Amino acid sequence: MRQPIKYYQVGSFAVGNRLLDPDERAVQADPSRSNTLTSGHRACQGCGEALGARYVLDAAMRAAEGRLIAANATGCLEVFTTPYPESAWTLPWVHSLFGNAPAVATGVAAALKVKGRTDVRVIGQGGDGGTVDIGLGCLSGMFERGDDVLFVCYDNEAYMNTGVQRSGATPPAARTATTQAVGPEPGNVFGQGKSAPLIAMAHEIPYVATATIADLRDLEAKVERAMGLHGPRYLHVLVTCPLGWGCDASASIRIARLATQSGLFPVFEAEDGDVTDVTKIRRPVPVEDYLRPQKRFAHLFSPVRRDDVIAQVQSRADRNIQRFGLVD
Amino acid sequence: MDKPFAITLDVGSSLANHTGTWRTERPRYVHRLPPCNDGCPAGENCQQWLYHAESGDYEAAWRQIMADNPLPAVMGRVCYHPCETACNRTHLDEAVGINGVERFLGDEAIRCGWTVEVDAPPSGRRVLVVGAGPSGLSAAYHLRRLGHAVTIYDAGPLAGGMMRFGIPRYRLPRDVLDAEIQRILDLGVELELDRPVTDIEQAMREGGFDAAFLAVGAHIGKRAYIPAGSAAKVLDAVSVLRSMEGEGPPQLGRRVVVYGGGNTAMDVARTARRLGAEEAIVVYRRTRDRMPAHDLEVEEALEEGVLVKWLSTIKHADGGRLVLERMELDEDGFPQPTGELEELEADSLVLALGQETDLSLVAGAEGIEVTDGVVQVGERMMTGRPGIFAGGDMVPAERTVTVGIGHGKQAARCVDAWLRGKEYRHPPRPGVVEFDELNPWYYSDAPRTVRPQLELARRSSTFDEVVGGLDASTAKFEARRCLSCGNCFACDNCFGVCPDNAVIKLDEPGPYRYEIDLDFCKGCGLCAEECPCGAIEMEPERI
Amino acid sequence: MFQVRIHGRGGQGVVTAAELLSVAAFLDGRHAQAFPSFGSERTGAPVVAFCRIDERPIRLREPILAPDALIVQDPTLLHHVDVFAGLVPGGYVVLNSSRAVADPRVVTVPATDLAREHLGRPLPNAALLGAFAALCGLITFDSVAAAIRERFPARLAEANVGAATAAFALVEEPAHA
Amino acid sequence: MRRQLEGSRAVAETVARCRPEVIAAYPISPQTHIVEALSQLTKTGELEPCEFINVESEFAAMSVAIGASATGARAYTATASQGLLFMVEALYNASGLGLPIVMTVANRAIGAPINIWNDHSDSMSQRDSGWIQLYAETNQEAADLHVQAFRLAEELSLPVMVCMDGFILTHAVEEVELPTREQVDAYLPPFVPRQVLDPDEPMTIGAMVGPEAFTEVKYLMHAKQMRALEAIPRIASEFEHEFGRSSGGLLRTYRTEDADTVVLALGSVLGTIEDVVDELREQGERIGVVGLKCFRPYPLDEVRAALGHARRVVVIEKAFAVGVGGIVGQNVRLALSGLPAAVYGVIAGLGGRPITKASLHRVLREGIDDRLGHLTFLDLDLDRVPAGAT
Repeated sequence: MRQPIKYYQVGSFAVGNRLLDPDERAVQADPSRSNTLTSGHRACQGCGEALGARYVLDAAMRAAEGRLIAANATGCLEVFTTPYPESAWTLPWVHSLFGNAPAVATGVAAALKVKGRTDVRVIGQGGDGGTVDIGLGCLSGMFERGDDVLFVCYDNEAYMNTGVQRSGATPPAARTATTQAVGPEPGNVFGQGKSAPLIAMAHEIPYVATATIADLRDLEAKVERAMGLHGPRYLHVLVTCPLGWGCDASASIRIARLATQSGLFPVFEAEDGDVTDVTKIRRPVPVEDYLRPQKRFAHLFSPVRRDDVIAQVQSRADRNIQRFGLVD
Repeated sequence: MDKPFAITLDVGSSLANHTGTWRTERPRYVHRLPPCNDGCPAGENCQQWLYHAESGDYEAAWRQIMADNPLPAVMGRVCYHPCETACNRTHLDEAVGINGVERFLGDEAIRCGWTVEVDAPPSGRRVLVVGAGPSGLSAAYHLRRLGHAVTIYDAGPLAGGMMRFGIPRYRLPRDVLDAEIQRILDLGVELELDRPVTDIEQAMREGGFDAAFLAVGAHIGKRAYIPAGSAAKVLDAVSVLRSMEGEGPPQLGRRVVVYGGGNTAMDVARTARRLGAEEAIVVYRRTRDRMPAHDLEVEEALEEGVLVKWLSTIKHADGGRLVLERMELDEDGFPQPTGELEELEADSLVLALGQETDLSLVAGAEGIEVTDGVVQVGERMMTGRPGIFAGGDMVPAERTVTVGIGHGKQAARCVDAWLRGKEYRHPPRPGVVEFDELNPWYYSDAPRTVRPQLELARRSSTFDEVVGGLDASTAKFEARRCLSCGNCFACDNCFGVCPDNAVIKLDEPGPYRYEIDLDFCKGCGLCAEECPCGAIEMEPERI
Repeated sequence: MFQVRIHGRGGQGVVTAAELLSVAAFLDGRHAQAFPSFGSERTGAPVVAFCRIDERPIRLREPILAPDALIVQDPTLLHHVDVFAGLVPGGYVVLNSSRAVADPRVVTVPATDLAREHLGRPLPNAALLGAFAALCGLITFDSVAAAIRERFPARLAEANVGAATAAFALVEEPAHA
Repeated sequence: MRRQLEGSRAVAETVARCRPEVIAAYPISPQTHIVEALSQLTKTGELEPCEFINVESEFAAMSVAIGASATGARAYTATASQGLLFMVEALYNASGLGLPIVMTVANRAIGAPINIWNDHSDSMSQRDSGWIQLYAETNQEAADLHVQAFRLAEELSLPVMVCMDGFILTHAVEEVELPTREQVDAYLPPFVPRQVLDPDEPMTIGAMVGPEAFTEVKYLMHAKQMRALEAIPRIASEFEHEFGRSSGGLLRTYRTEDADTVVLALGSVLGTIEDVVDELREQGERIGVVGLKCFRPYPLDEVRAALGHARRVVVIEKAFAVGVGGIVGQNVRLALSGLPAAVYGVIAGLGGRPITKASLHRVLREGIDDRLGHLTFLDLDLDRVPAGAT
C-alpha cells in the first residue's frame, strides 16, 4: 500500500509548513501578517479571545486586502484592547455599547453602501454575552434584514469581564460566580442555555460556522469562506478563558481542542440554514478529559466524584456526536 | 481631523505598553537529542538528514549521512535499525522507516555518482588500518577526510570483510557494496589485499605508520564438541557462507540442519534453501524470545520455509542421523537437559555457534590486553599499546555492521586527536526526548510505507535481493513522517499561537529562526505547550 | 374664524374630509388648520376631526368646542353621540342621509347614494364637501374639486368630483326655489 | 413653495431635502407618518442616495445611526415616548462619541399608564443626555429646525433632537413653506466628519477612559454643548437670511416689553397662549410671552435677560419631575436667581389633555393676581379620583 503525498506530515496541522506552497500556508505563518490586534494589549496570559480575535481579523484583513472596519461590543476584548491612552487595534474600529454591536455594524455597512465604498468590508464582534444574550435582538435584526456584515462571537462561555458570571452560553455544570458549585445541583443547571449558531441558522443566512482557537487552519478557512460571501454571516469561535475556566494559561489551546474532540463543541459549517460540512473528531476523548483540567468543573471530581453529572455531560456530547455525525 | 480627546485613539498605540513586565517565566528554544540519533551505533544524525529528505533535497540528506557513515546503501540494507526501534512515532502509529530512506539515499548517491571530498589539509601522518571490513573502511574513510594518509591491509582477496563473506547477497547485492567501497578508495585510501598482518609492531615499523587501527573482525567459526561417527558431514557456518563467494557453493544435500540461534544461523539456513535443500532445520537450545537472531531475520527465514526446533541440543551425529535432546528452561531461563531424546535425518549439519577472532597479529605487541578472545580498548578505542587502536568484532561489543562502522568513526576521531597530541572529547549529549514531551496533535496520521518484498517463490530459489527499496515519492513520504523530536523544524506554531505577537520570525526562515520579543512576552507558555516537537522550554525569570 | 367639526366612523375618512376642507380653504387663499381628534379608535368607532378656517394665520391649537358647522358622515351616529354639542346658534349641519330630518338646522344629502352612483363605493366625503360648499359658501366648489384632484389619482378623483358636483347641485336648487 | 399638508409630511420632505444618507427607523405613534413618508421617498428614489433601514427596535435605530455617522454618513432617525426611553443607552453613547445625528422626537407621554397622547415627558427625561434639544412651535418651524439641526450638529459634532408635539403638530394639516432642495443645498454644506472609520486613516473610536481623564472628557462635552448658545442664534439668522423667514433661535419674545407678567412655555401651546395674551392685553393686562426654542443647552443669560424685568413669570410646561415639580420652572428659577420676580409653575397638557384658552385665562388670571402656588396642575379634576386616593 502506497500513500499518496496529499497532506504533508511535518507541520501538517501546525501553523506554518515550509513544505506547502506559500499560498497554502496559514496567514499566521506570514511574517508580514497584519497583526490587526497588536502587542501591548492587556489580555490575561494565554488569553484565547486575544488569540481568536487576531486569527479572525488577520484572516479577514487578508481576504479584504486590508479594507476592513470592525464594530466591537463591550466586553473583555474591548476593555483589554482600548484602555485610554492606548489602542491595540490597527484597523478602523468602533466600540459603542454592550448590546448593539450588530446594529452599529449594520450602520457602518449602510454608510459604506450609500457612499459606494464596495471595497470596504464590515465585521462585528463581541463575546458570548454581547452576542447570545444582550446583543441577540440586534444580531437577529441584522441577520433578518440581510445586512452585509460578518459577525464573530468569541465564546468563552461566561461574563468574564465582570468576573465570570453565567451567560446563555455557559455550559451545564460549569461553576460561575452566579452558578456556584454548591447544593444538590452544583454549577450551572442542565436544560438551560442556547446555541447561537443554530439560532443564526434559523435565519437561513448565507453562512454560519463554528470554530475554535485549536484548529487555526479551519478557522482561517472559514473566515475566508465567509469573506467570500456577502450578506449576513455568522462565525462562532470557542475561545478559552484561563481565568474563568480555571486552567493553566499554557493550556488554552489544548482545552479548546479537547472541547472539540470530546464532542461537547461541534465544529461545523452551514449555508442558507442547512449544515453543509462537519469537522470529524480525530482523537475521540471522554468528556472527563475535557472537564478535569478546568477548575470550573472541579466539583465534579471532589470532594465526591459526581459520576451522575459527568454522565449527563457525556450524554450531551454523545448527542452532538450523533446529531452532527462527528464520528464516522 | 481633530479627534475627540481620549475617546478616539491612534491605532497601534498599545505598543507603548510593554507587557513583558508581567512575565515570571520565559520561553527558550532548545536542541534535544532525538531517540533515533541516540539509538544509532554509527552515531548518525538521522533526524537531520530526514529533515533534508522531507523537502526532496536528497543530496543534502546523503551528505549529512556521509558525515558519520560512508556506507549508506549498505547500512540501508543490513542495519538492524535500532533507530526505528527507538523512534517516538511508534507511540503514534509505526516507526518512521528510517532505514528504508537511508537505503534510498545510498542508492540515489550511487545512481547519481555523488562523491565527498577530503576536508582537511594533509596532516603528513600515516595511519595503518588492518582489515577492510565495515569498521576498517569506516575508520579509513574518516581518517582520510581528516587529512591523514591511510593504508588498509586485508588478508582477504576482496574488501568488505563480513559484509561480503558473512552476509548473503540476497541481503546485500555485491554491486552496491563494491560501489560504496570504491567511493572510499577514490578518496585516496590505499588498499592492499591478500596482505595478512602477523605482527602489528613489525607491520607498523616497516610501513612507517604513526598509528594503527585494528579491525580484523571474527572469522573463525566456533566449534562445539559433538560426538560424531564416521561419514558425518559437519561444517561451520562461516566457511559455508564464505564459500558462497567464489570457491563455488558447498554441497549440503536435501536435509540441512543448522545448529545455533544467531543471525548467522538464519543466513545459513536461508542460503541452504536457496541452494536447493528441501528442508533447512534450525536447532536451538532456547525459545524464540531468547534467540539472539534479529526478529526480522527469523521472520523472513520462517516465511521462506526454514523450520526451527526450539529447546533442543544435538547430542550425537552419525551418518545421516542426528540425536537431539529436548531441553527446558530453569527459572533463570537457562536450558537444562531433560533426558528425552529424539532422532533427526540430516544430510549435513552446519554449526553456527558464533565466531572467534584471530589475534595472532597482536601476540608480540607490548601492553595489548586480551580477554575472552577479544582485545580490550579504552573509551577512546585505544589498546594498552599507545598508537594502536582497535574496533569492530575484535573488541567487546555487539557484532553488527553498524556497530563496526560506529567504532571506525569513533576510532578515527580518537586517532586524529592522538596524532595531534590531544585527547578526543565527545561533545556533551543533550537529553533524549520522550514521546510525552511532544505535542503529537499537529502530526497528521500517516502509517508507515512498507517496502516492497520479493515474492516468496523467487526468494527460495534465487539470490536476488529480498527487500526492495523505496522510490522517490515513498522515500519522501517516509521522511515526512519524522516528528523531528526535540528539534525545531520551522513549523511556525510558536509564531502563530502567541496571543501577544511576542514571537518574532527572523529573515531567511528556518529551524530556530525565531526570537522571543521580551518587551511583550507575558510568559504564558503557549508556545512551549503547542510546540509539536518539544523544542521550547519555559525557564523561570531570574529574581 | 370659522370652525368645522366632522363626525364619522373610523374608516369613513373623517380625517381626509377635514384635510380636504382645509386644502380647499387654502386654495381659496385662506389660512386653514385641520386635525384629527387624536385617538386610537379603530374601524367603526365614532370619530371626529376638525378644521379651522380664517383670514389670519391660525395660532390656536385647542380642540374645536364651539363649531360653526358640523358635517355628519353617518346618520346612525345621531342616536349615540351628541353631535350637536357646542354648535353655535345658527350653525350649519350637513347630514349624510337620503331622508329629510325634522330639524330645521339640518341639511341632508344622500351622500352615500351619490358615492355609490359615481364611484361605486359608499364613500360620502366628496359629496358632503360639495354640499358643504353649496350650503355655507365659505369655500368655492372649484377649490373643493381642486383639493379632491390633488388628493386622489385621476379616475378616482373625477368620480369623486362627480359626486361632489351632484351634491352641490342638490343643495343649490332649493336656494333658487 | 407654500403647501397645505400634514406636519409629519412637511418634516419628512424637509429632512429628505437635507440629503440624509442613512435613515434607521422603528415605528411608534405619533412618529409613524414621518418615517412612512421617508421610506416612501427612499423607495421612489427621490431620496437617492440613501439607505432606509427598518430596524427591530429604537435601541437598534440609534445604534445603526451611530455606526453610520461614525462612518461619515449623515444619519437621521425619529421616535417618541417609550421608544426614546428604549434608546437611552445609545443616546448617551451618540453624544459621548460626538456623533452629529439628527432625530425627531414626536413628543408623547411616558407610561405607565400607557398613553399615546402628547406631552413632553419623553424629551424632558433626556434633557441631560448630552443632546441639543430644540422645540418647534409650528409645523413650519418643525420643518425649518431640521435644516438648522443638521448644520448645528455637524458644525459642533453633537447630536440634535428636534422636538415637535405629537399629534398636535405631527398630525395637523396646515400651511408650510417647504424649503427647496436648492435653498437647502446652499445653506447646508456636505457633512465633513470630525472622525471617521476609514481604512485609509484607521483610528480607534470609543475607547475606555478611566478616572485619570473621564472628568476632562465630560468637561469638554459640556464646553462643546455650551458653544451651541453662540451657534444657534447665528445659524438661525443665517437661515432667516437664506430662507426669508425667522425660525428657531434660543427663544422668542412676544409683547414682553413693559410686561410685568410673562408666560414662558415651549412648543405648540405657545400659539394658544399668544391668543389668550392678546385678549388679556385687550383687557389692559401688561402681559407677554417668552417661547423657549432651545432647552439644551439652556440659554440661561438669554432667559434672564428676557424675564429680568417681569414681576412674575408663569411657566407652563408639559412635563414635570415627580417629587420636585416643574422642570422648565426650575431652570427659569435658576436664571432668575437673585431677582425679585415670582415664578409660578403650571403643569399642563399631560397625556394629551387639551390646553384650552378658557383654562389658560383662568390660570393666568390667578397668576396676575399672584394667587398661584409654585406648582399648579392645570385643570386638575380631583372629583374623578376616588375618595381617599389622595
